[in-house]
Amino acid sequence: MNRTGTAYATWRDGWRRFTARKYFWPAVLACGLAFSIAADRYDFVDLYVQLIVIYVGINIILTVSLNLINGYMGEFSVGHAGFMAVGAYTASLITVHVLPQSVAAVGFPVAVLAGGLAAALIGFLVAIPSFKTRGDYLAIVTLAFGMIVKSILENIDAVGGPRGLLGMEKLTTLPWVFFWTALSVWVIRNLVYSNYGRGVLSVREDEIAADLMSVNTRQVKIIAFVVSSFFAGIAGGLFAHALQFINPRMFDIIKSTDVLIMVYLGGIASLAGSIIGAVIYTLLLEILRPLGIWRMVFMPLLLVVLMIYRPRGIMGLRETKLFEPLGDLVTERLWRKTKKEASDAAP
Amino acid sequence: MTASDLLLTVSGLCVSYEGIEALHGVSFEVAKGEIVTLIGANGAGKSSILRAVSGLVPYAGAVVYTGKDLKNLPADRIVAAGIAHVPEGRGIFGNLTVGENLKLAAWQRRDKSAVARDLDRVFDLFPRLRERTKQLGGMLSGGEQQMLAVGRALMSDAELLLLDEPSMGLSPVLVREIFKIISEINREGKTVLLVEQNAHLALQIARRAYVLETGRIVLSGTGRELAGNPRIREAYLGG
Amino acid sequence: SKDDASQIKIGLIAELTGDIPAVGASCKNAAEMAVAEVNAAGGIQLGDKKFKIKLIIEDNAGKADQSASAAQKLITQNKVVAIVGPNASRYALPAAEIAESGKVALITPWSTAPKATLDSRTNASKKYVFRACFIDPFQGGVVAKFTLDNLKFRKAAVLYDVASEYNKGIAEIFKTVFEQNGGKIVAFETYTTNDKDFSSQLTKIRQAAPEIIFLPNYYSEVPLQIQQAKRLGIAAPFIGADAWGSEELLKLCGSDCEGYYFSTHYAADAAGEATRKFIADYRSRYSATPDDVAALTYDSFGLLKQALATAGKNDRQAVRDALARIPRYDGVTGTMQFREGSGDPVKSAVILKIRDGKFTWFADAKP
Amino acid sequence: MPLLEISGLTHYFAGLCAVSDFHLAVAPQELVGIIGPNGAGKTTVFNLITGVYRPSEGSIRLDGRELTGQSPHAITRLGIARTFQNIRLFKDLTVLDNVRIAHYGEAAYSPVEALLHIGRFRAEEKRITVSALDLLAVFKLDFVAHEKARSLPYGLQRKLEIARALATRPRLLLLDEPAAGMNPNEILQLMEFIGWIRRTFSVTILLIEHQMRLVMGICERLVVLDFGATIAAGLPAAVRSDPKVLEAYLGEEAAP
Amino acid sequence: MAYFFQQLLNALQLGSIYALIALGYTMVYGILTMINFAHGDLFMVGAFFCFLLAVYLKLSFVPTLLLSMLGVACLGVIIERLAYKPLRTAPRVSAIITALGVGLFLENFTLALSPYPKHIPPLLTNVTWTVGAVSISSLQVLVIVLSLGLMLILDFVVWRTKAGMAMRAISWDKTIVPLMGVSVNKIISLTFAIGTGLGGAAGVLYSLAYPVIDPYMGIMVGWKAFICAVVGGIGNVRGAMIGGFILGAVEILVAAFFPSTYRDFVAFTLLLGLLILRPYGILGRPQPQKV
Ligand SMILES: Nc1ncnc2c1ncn2[C@@H]1O[C@H](COP(=O)(O)OP(=O)(O)OP(=O)(O)O)[C@@H](O)[C@H]1O
Ligand SMILES: Nc1ncnc2c1ncn2[C@@H]1O[C@H](COP(=O)(O)OP(=O)(O)OP(=O)(O)O)[C@@H](O)[C@H]1O
Ligand SMILES: [Mg+2]
Ligand SMILES: [Mg+2]
Repeated sequence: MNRTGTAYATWRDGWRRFTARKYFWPAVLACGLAFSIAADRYDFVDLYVQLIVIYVGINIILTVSLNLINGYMGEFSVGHAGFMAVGAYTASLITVHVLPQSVAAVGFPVAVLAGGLAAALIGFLVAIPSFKTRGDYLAIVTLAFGMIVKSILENIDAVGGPRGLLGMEKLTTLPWVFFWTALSVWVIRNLVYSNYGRGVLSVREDEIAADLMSVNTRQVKIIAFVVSSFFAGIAGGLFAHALQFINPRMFDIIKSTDVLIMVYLGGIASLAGSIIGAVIYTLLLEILRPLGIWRMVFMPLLLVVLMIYRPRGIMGLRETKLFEPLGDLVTERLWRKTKKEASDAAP
Repeated sequence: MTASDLLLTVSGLCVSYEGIEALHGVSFEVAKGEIVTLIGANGAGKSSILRAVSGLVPYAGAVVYTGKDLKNLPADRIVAAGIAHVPEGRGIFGNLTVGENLKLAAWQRRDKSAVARDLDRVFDLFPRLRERTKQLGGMLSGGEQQMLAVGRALMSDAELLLLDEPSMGLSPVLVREIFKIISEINREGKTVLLVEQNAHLALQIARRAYVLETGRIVLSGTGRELAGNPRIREAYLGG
Repeated sequence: SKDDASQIKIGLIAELTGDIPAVGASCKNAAEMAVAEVNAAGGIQLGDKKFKIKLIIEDNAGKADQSASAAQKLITQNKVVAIVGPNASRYALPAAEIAESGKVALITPWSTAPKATLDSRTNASKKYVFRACFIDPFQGGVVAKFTLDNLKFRKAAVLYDVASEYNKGIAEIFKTVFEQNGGKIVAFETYTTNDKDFSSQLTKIRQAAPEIIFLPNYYSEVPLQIQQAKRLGIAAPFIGADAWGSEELLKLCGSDCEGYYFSTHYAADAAGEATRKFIADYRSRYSATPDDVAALTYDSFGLLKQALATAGKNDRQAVRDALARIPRYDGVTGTMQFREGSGDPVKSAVILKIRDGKFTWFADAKP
Repeated sequence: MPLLEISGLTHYFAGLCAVSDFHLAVAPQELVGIIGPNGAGKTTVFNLITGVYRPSEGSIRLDGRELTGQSPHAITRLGIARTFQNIRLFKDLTVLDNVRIAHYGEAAYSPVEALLHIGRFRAEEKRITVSALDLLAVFKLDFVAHEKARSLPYGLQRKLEIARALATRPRLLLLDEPAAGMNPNEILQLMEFIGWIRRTFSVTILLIEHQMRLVMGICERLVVLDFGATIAAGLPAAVRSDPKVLEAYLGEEAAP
Repeated sequence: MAYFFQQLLNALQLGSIYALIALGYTMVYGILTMINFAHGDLFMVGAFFCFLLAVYLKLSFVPTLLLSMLGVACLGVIIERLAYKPLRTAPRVSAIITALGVGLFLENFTLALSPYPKHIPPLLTNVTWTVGAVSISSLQVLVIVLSLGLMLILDFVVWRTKAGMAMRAISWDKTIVPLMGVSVNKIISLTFAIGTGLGGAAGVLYSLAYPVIDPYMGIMVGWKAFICAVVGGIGNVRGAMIGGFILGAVEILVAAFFPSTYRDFVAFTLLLGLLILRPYGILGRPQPQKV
């Protein structure tokens, strides 16, 4: 009696906790949005801090979206900056040349969205070689793609060539960054915990077996690449309007490796990991500034030591419960409960 | 069985994977010239024992081979000491040809003519391998791979062979063939520690046997005794 | 705090790591030297008190975003009175945007892209952004006219880095001016930053048989280009721009560059007293000859020093206003004149000739 | 009409003829065994049926529909599922996800609904999860539903593979050496289990196995392959005394 | 016609430089299936060793080459022991990211010591022969001959020696290799020593051909070696060589016959097309995958 009573109580508590979570995320999001709007409007946060927070947000978007390909799908894409460039240039061209200056601020979300869509279209094209090619061969495809994007941009004088594109207003504000960051995390989390997301995982685990278990691997790859590049494009649009200046060199292989480092630092196949990775990396770069040249000696050492002690990154393959869907959590909890009862009942 | 006959002594062996203990203090011994078999259900820990002996997993407890403590010895030194291990799942190098797989197993041997002799012997035992000398290991069928794995163990010229389910996935003729070959090798003086699911045949050729259940040895005796034990008949021989 | 009151804080953003570390290193060296000189003399007289300068150095890692955040940090966290750097236009641009909106004067020593000091939307001059160097269109024109008028060559080839705004900018101006004045560009070839092999482009140039080859590229690349060209049997002479102007070029080039001309900011041998002293001090301090970045950085600090002195107070707006009002400044890189409302100095270029393994003055090119 | 009809199936690997002129018709609800020496080409036949390899020649029909040339997932969706000779689970995923993935083909919501968790998403997810848990319960695997597949003991991994295959709702189930690595007692249990699956899920089964006890005990018909060619076919009793089979596969001592 | 031959010769030189770097890269990459992103930086260290030996010790070409190779090989083995060995059983990407970190460390550490480019004095007298309208330099010949020779040696080691056999076995499954009595640590160290030593050799030859060196010279070259190794077919020594020549040829010939502005665009598009046509590289085959 007593035992079932406790078990029931834990179950009930658990259930309450989960239902309470129904309000947790909306509350967090509402507060975050309110705070970011207030900070933007009344400037009670140092502009430097604001700028860093903007970078953190953009890096979270980049990291989470690359994690979809490199962590969840298990590929090794090294051309993420290319998608970012497509988004950045598309969005900037729209705000600078298409939209009249008076409506640029209003049109900003549309421009960013257009940047994301343009990148997604390119992502679709890059997905096609991935049908036949895997692993390092696909890495070269993405690498070549990144180089091609950079080279094209360098050669179009209409977008400034190597001199870059300017004329954007500083439209990337805290509220917008907050909005897009939250959206990207939410959407990618939704994808991961869906049928298609499980398809993505199965491609990583064993593509042949996945195919034989009815997973349309081509469809899965297209979805993963499109979603990932869409958000990389969004990040590009935000980046361009935060710096008010872009040039092709910003989106070279070094940018791609930065994102890679954030992904693997935080941990593969983990949204929480991506967020942690992006935050830590961006902040460390700023905090360690006083070290001067030695900052760039120290950071890689830190990375190496971390990888040795946590080879899968800080969160590798683990996720905070906060991101898992309620339904799964409830079944899992019920299951643990029965298992515990069974073992309690055993002599 | 005198102490000088003892080849391998395992005592208090404990193995854990990711913090979960799979073997809880296993002790047994193998004497020179014996075939000793370990039987047990899936997941009982048979393979873990072999892995510990050949130094593939860390363990607590002691493994002594011809008076020498094997603990802390890297796996390749254990091979040099005279223990060959045919691992579960065969462990064929798929990108090496059949011939290279066999030659690699003779890595530590210097006597070229003896190696050539052993190679011939392996080909005599498994003519199929001779036909496929140049084929990549990865392209062999399951049975062919199994032959290659046993062949490799012979190439190392070890005194003690650890065989992990050598009959898995083989056709009935080959199963009998493999067991015949094991007896033959044994008659030629090699000692064999055999892990088998085919308990019928294993108990037939084994001098002694141990029964393993969830990481503990629960029964031991001669092959014949255990084959006659009703409990064993029911649990492992299918009535 | 007390510190703040007794010090003038100046920020420096330099490319210490990233793609052009040599530029960052020279910039940092010259800045430290300039500040040390001021402080050794007791500081700058503001009103009735002497203030020492505190230099805050930030590495931008050769990244645009870090240039912006470094600028923002210097403005809001370190509360500097003015900023020097970054050097390359691609890093100076985002930092300049921040300085402009933060209302802090920024002097970029070395960014020659016209856009750096202009408002990107209106193309009017930025209010808070200045530079110590002349701009690409001026220099490209100088070299083109010199080639046509003094050297009397009519057929030229160009080899430049297409991925770098500086090289491309000058190359294009050169082409326009050269063709406008009756010359002919027979080959206009490119490569990408970090390339070390130019054989394909040079073979093409050889095919086009130019009378002279213009290399608006950095001193670290020029020797490779000239040596490879000679190996391919190209006999035409070469001509360059200010990025040649480091004595490293002489070391790297050996005798291969003998007799060639290039345009730059100043001529060490024809220089006045101040310049010679600067070079000597720099040499004794760092046992290296200052390159153009070092000289321009030093001049940027000179400008700031003068502005502070005329402003008479440790105040951002006052410093900016004083800077904007400096009519003329005699720096180590020559005389600069600022036109009303523009951050770009008017200064003359010089043409140097490499003779006996030394840079020697050849001609002045007035704007 | 036979459920599965294979005719003239031939396959070469770089000159090596792994399967030659293979014919087989399987009626609905039948349980047919394929046996033969190692390397005879049995697994290759499975790979050809499921679309892993494209046959060099021949045709494979399911319910009269041609399968050759279709992609594996399309074939699976038409109703053929399999297990693997070397277990191929999604090792780093949970047991539940292993089974849910096999529902991929039947989830009736679009990617957009998945991205935004709207529309049919919730209902479908619930249905799939419940269906997967039900299946696991039927297989008595529900108590490990949230464990990683890699942590299961071998026997349970085999079982999970079968469960995962059944989750695709096949009409034809291909089992490749399900008894490998099991002791005689476990084989007896497996025999019962296969019979039970066949009844419960009313599937047709094609089975590759080397354990004669299992093959003779449950197969209704046998096909014997050797060097890619069919050397005997028919009722188990007849096949087991066929001299060619005795020589190539069972060995002389097995003669009755 | 002479133009074409001259460009072909240019392609051959650049190709053999790439091939030489790709060789060392493939050695580690093919055997340990580990992308050693630090290879380009070890190559840079090789060039700096060359600089130090040639300028401060005033050594001649052969001792400079050998000592640089030795120095870089030692560095490679040390790096392997400290940074990669702990990650042997970890997922492959962990080692890749670690290598990326090691590479960044080497670059920036060298940079912190000296940010300015360095000039390598000519260690060999360079002679240029002119045949018709085609110029050939002795350096070109040296680079081409030396890299071909090294390739042949390497090919022999990997395919014809016992150590090579063990290396290939390790590339398949390193957990089983000790059961053959092979010391995995020794073989891996040997592999690293050879691979990075070749990187050092490439650094020396490269700095003779292009005598201006800087701490970042290895980045792009490292990525290009990666491209060569993959385009040639992973783990294939000859493939890496061919990959190097292809990349060299593509870069040179595209610039020769198209406007050079489009070189990168056309070159990478061609590579992309090549990979789409041959998804496993020129000489590569899909890993035998038995289902
Ligand atoms: N790498 C591993 N990680 C985690 N657990 C493991 C690992 N290898 C084995 N185990 C667990 O250890 C226990 C013993 O495994 P072992 O392989 O020794 O059993 P076995 O008797 O050989 O079984 P089988 O007959 O299936 O081969 C099992 O419960 C198994 O799940
Ligand atoms: N991908 C492949 N490439 C080349 N040869 C192959 C390939 N797959 C199988 N083979 C060869 O084809 C033949 C048949 O192989 P298959 O796997 O079908 O045999 P099997 O009958 O299943 O044998 P077993 O009972 O041992 O599993 C074998 O000789 C094998 O070596
Ligand atoms: Mg086992
Ligand atoms: Mg098979």
